[in-house]
This record gives sequence, structure tokens and C-alpha cells, in this order.
Amino acid sequence: MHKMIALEDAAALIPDGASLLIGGFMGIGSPHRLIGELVRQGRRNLTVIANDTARPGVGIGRLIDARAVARLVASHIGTNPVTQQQVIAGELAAELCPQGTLAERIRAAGSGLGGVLTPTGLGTLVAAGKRTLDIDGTTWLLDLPIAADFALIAAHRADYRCNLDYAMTARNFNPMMAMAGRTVIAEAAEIVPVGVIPPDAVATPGALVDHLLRRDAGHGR
Amino acid sequence: MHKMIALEDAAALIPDGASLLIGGFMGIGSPHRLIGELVRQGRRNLTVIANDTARPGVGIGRLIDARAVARLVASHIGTNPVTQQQVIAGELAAELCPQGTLAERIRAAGSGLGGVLTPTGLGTLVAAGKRTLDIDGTTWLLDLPIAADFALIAAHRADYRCNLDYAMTARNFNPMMAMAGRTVIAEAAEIVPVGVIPPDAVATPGALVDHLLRRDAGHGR
Amino acid sequence: MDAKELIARRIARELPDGGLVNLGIGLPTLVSQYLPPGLDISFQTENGLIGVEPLPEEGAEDEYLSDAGGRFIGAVPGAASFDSCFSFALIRGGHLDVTVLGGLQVDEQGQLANWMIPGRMIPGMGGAMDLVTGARRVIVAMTHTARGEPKILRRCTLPLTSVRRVDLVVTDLAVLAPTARGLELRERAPGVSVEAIVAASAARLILPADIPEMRLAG
Amino acid sequence: MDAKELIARRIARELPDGGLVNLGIGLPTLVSQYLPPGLDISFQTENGLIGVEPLPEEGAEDEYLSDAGGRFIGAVPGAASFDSCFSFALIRGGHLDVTVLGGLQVDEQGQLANWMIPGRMIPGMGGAMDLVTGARRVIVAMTHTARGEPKILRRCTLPLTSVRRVDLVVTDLAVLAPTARGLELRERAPGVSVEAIVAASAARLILPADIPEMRLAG
Repeated sequence: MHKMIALEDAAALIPDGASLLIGGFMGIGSPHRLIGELVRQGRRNLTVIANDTARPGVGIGRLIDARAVARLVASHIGTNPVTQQQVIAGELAAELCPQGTLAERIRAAGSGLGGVLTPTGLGTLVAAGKRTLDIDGTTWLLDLPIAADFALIAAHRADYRCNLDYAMTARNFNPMMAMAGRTVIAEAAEIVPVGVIPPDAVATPGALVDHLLRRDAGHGR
Repeated sequence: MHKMIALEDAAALIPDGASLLIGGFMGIGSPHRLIGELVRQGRRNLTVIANDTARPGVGIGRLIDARAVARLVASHIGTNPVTQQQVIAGELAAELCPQGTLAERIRAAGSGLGGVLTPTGLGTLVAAGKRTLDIDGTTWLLDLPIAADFALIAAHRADYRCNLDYAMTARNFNPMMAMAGRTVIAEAAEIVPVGVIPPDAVATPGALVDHLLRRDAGHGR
Repeated sequence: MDAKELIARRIARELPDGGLVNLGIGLPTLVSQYLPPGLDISFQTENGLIGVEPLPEEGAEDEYLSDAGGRFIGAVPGAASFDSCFSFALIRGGHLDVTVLGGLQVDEQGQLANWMIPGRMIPGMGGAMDLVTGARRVIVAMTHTARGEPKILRRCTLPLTSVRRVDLVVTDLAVLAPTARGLELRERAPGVSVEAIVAASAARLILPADIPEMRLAG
Repeated sequence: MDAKELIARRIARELPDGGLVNLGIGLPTLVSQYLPPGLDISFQTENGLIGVEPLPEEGAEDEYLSDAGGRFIGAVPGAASFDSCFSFALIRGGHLDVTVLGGLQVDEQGQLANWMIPGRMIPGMGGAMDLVTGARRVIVAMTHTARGEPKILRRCTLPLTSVRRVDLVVTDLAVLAPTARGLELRERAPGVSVEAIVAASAARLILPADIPEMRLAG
């Protein structure tokens, strides 16, 4: 199976208006090459599901700067004043979701589960319009799965079979997103021969990865 | 924090009638020392939640042989004729649960979630007496979390901080169970200095482990 | 060629290049022996591995590595191991291209029963209910009859494994495709007549004009 | 000693030996600087690590390792990293012994508001809602007033972070314990009178006979 793809071609797979799960936490563990190329190609009207929008000029913040995002689902946008401005101005529709719930919603989508029954957000603004479920006298909030057209994943290493590992807190949302994107595009800081990542260290099996960015002139940040 | 415990003392923590999550799949990745000691101490009337009961004389099968188990939740008991006999004779109450659902129910308990919404088992015997939920026109079966008094975990390696890793298919149910036992007792094939298991390779952080079996005369199978 | 080999060779032709495939214990496991050359298949075992291969030789058993039946196996270069939640997230989440499972009964609705015989055999469903419910494609591998009794029925009499319609049934006599209209007879085993298949089935079969002989892999 | 240091030193005494603790961004982070000697605490950061410690020196930044605010951190020997689902399973599942969080308002029900000011500040809740809902013990670290306005209220006017009653509120003036009967004044900051605390609060406080001065760690 040939899965290696040039940066330009990978970004070209993603049409205007697509929904994207994008890994990373404040830019740590975000797919910076893919983000940069989407900006360069002038993509518009995207739906982005991600933990945050980092800062202006950084990570997903670059898509915000470029006004490429029309809808956002995130747990935190407080570190990016440009995101705040766009939301307050009504240019960007943002749904705020508790971080743990967001992670589980993405996991549910990728795992074929119908929803998440969580105590988080019960009785708060977050519960508005959502169903609750009473189970043996305890009330739970029902949050629905979030899948997307694409998952853009940043790995630490990828091997020739597209098995991925992650480093430290750069792992964050990437593994769940790799299960919930209908097409999964990964970039890795290193591409290594099969066997360098032992079976027990693989966090995302290559079977989940549709495309892996070539190590080409676009490499690096 | 001192968490090392002698085999005899660890088993003595577990009273007759306790509920136990026990890791392993057909004996691969089961806590063989703890199982053996529970049998030796003559524990009775246990509730065991595990994928299977392996075979007579092997893994959880040894608890079955000893008639230590009164209630069982498992996905498969077909490989152990003694289990079958005890169930058919009415001596052992068994609840059969689809394997993926069982894993998620344990994970839900350890993760503070209210249940599992799965398509698995809908319209079959497994759905009898369970609630279903209609979400946007799709029906889901609601399966409830499973916690237990104790989780008995078999790791590959443990470091001095009780961080655990697992090897190959011996991982199976162990990581979820380590989150769902009110008291977690682990045994490891090797105990290694801190740093031997790098942060990215830790599958169960030591914070989840209450007791780790000493490497003592009872070591080995 | 015995019945099991025939079924395994026929199913081997169904596996898609680059696919992720789970083979059930017993007959289905044989399928991996007959893969067409050059086909790149990753085999999953639900107890936690992608990259199953047979043990390379006796004595190389890894006590931490088995298939779902508890038999020692090997792993290919590039294998990945994971816990049971992740394994079933792959299965239930639609990431598994094909599962091949044994069967006790299949009926005109294309529904499968393969996990218990009330009062006689209660092995439990293991991963079968998740596999049949979640895999993109479900292929049933079974003998057409058991001790002379048909296993292809109008309606399953044993408890169902899933209400989902399976995608293909391969027996020692025939290839059947469950459709919305019923069970369609697609292929005959070499030398087996349509009449013999109909006679060995207790279900109404849809009979197209052309019912060719199976082509076998390997 | 400034207000933040006072609060951090007081909270440092609350952390249980062997505990797993999450410190929010800002003021709460200071708590780790004042741990009593010999105390063995594991600090979690919700973006995926147990074993947070400050960066040992400038230049040692790991581009893959930050705290929840995106600042580069270090990791202790024996640290463990994990994904966001696992991290919040720890939090929501009751495995986190203590979380220390900043606050905008706390009320007589012991409820906390700390994630948004409608129309003015919409940072989002990040992990705060999960932390307040799931941690075994929730400690709020905040100044008693903001620009002269009380933050201890009869009822929060800002959107709640959780309906769960927090366990302790430590301010630059007082230690308050939310109880089923209301907010109990437990301790006074050094040199601060009960009257001053009551005056700086817009909630009814329960006043026990003995309200000692805070003891501080470090």
C-alpha cells in the first residue's frame, strides 16, 4: 500500500467547507505543515474540531488568522484574541465543549458508540438543549459523537507501515482523532523503518492512516 | 509511598465475597501469582469479572476449579468445560457480555461515565431487560459500568513508582481494569528502576496502583 | 480437497488489498494460508494485535502473544498491539474491513447465529457480536449442513449473534449472498449442482440465471 | 508576602502525601513551590502527563512537552504521558485526589464560576468543568475581591463551572469551607479580622467560635 503523499497534494484533498479534526494542544502536537499548506492554498469555510486555537501565528491560530475557519468546536479559545474577536464579531461560530467531553465525543465517533454519558456540564450552560438520562437515580448528560471528513494528525514518528507514535504531551487528541476522521492524514517529525517503533509502542496502527506526508522540501516548521 | 506487598498479604486483603476484575485473555496476561494464592487461601463466594475463564488448571480456571467463584461476568466460557458444568448445574451464576461491551463497561466505570451506548447486542438475547436509546433515528443499547472491589492486574514490567507496561496481547483488559478497581493490586514479571519504562511507554501510571507484589519466594508461575 | 480447505480458498479471494481483516477461531483461521500472492492484508486478533502471523517455528512461543483462542502466534514486522477497548473500537468503529466467522445457522434475512445452543452449549459470544455488528463486511464460513441437518434456514432457531445482515456466506457447497430480497445463490462448489444445494438448504434461495462454479485462491 | 504567595502557601498544606494533584494555570501553579519537605505529590497536567515539574533550566525546552497553558515544563523521573481521553478518565473517574483552580465567584452553595463572563470574556472551560466535577477534592484559589468587588457571593451571577459543591476556598483573607449549611469561615489570613472578611464578602458566612489564623507551608 502506497500512502506517502506530497504536502501540496495532501492539502488539495481537503475541499473548502470540509470538517477537520486537528490534533494538538496549544500548538504542541499539531500538524503544522498541513496547517501551513491549507493557509497557503487559501482554504475557506472550514469546520475545525480541536482542543484550542493556540495563539495568533501558532498552530491552528494560523487558520484563524487566515479566516479559513467558519465553525469551531473547542474547549478553550482564551489564549487566542483573534479567535475571541471573530467569535464576538459573529464571523466565527464557536461551540465550547468541556475538554474531557470533547475527547470522549471524538473517541465515541471513532469507536462506533452512540454518545457519551458524562456528569460534566450538568446544570450548566453546556447542558442547554442536550438530553439527560437518569440511570439508577443518577443523572447524566448525553453528549453526541463528533466525526469529521478529515483528521489531521501530528505524530512523533511514523514507520513505513504508517504506524505512529507520539511524544509526551504532544499525544493529546491525536490518537482519538485518528479513529474519527473519514480520511486520516498524518505528518510525522521522523519517518523510520519498520521495527523502530515496537508493537507495544504503536499508539495509532497504520491501518488507520490513509495518507502520510512525504519528507520533502516542505519538511520542518 | 510504600506499595510493595507480600503475596500472602495481598491475597489476604481480599475477603470472601469480594468482587474482582481480573486481567487476562485465556490466561495470557492474567495475575497468576495472585490467583494461585487466592486458591491456596481458600477464598470463597467471589464475583469475578474477566474476559474468560481460560482452561481447567490455567489462569482464572484455577479459581473455577477451586469453586471459589459464585458469580461471573465474562464474554466467553467455552474453553473451560468446568465452568460450563458449574453454570449448567446452577452452581455458578454467569452473565455473558459481548467482549467489546465488557471492555467499554469496565472503562466507563473507571472513567466516571454513566454507561455505554453500543449497537452490539441490539435485538439479541443480550439486550433482554436493558434500556435502549433512540438518538437521531438510530437505536443504541445502554450497558452499565462495571466496577469492582479489587482489580488484579498482570503487567510486564513495573518500575519503583508502580508505573506499568504490558507486552503484546497480554495487555488486553488489564489497563481498563486498573482504572475500575477500588483497590488495585498488580503483579509484574519484572520490577525495574524508574526510567527503564519511559513516560510514553507507561500504560498504567503508578498513581492508579495501590499495591505491587514483592518479588519474593512466591515469584514465578 | 476437504470442505474446510475449499471454503478457506474461496474466502481468500474476498480479502481486499491493504485491508484489515479478523479471522475467527477454527475454520476461518485457515483463510490466511491461501492468500493470493502479492496481496497485502493485515490480520487483527481481537485480544489485541494487528499483524498476526503463524508462529514461525515450534519453540518460538512468546508467552505474552496469543490469538483469540489462546494459541501462540507470531507477529509480522510492523505489528501493533493494544488493549481490548482499542481493539473493539477498531471493530465497532468500522475500521475493520472484513471479518470471517464460523456459523451455526444463517437465515433468509441474512442473520447469523453462532454463539450458543440453549441448554446444550453456552460458550458465550466472545467478540462475535461486536464483529458481526461492526465490521464493514461479514463473511460466514461454515459447512452447508451439520450431521445432515441444514444450517441455511428460513429463520434462525438459535439465538442471533446480531440483527445485522451478513454480507456473504461461503459453505462447502455454495456461495450465498444475503440481500434485501433474500438469500441469493451466487456460486456452486466444483461439481455440485444447484439442485443439491437447494436440497441441502432449508431456506428459499434466489436462483439467478447463471450460477457459476467457485474459483478458488491459492 | 503578596496575596498569591499567601494563598499558595496555605493550599500547599492541603495536599495529601502520595496524592495525585492537578494545579490550574496561574495562581494555582504556585502551590508546587511551597510543598512541605518530604511530601510525595504527583502533579498531573490535563494535556497528558503525570509528573510535572518546572523546566530545569532555560534551553532545555522539549517542544513536545508543555503544561495546559502551553508553557514548556519538565517531567520528573517516573513520569507517565497519555492521551486526552485517558487524562480525563483520570479526572472524571475519581482518580485525581485534588484539583486547585482559580475562581471568579464562589457562592453560599459552594458552587464555582470560573470560565466565562458573558459578553466580555469567553475563554472556554478547557478542563475546568471536568476537574470541578470529577476531582475527589476541589480547592479554589482566588483573591477575596476583584477591584474592590466581592467574589464570595450569595449566588453566583456568572455561569457555573459545575453544580458540584467545592471543598475549600482559600483567598488572601480567609479559608472558607462550603458545607451543606453554607459557607463556614475556618481561618483568617495573618492580621486580618473576622469583621474585615465579613465586610469583603457578599455572602452570609457561618462563624464558628474559634477562627484561627492560617498556618502557612514553606
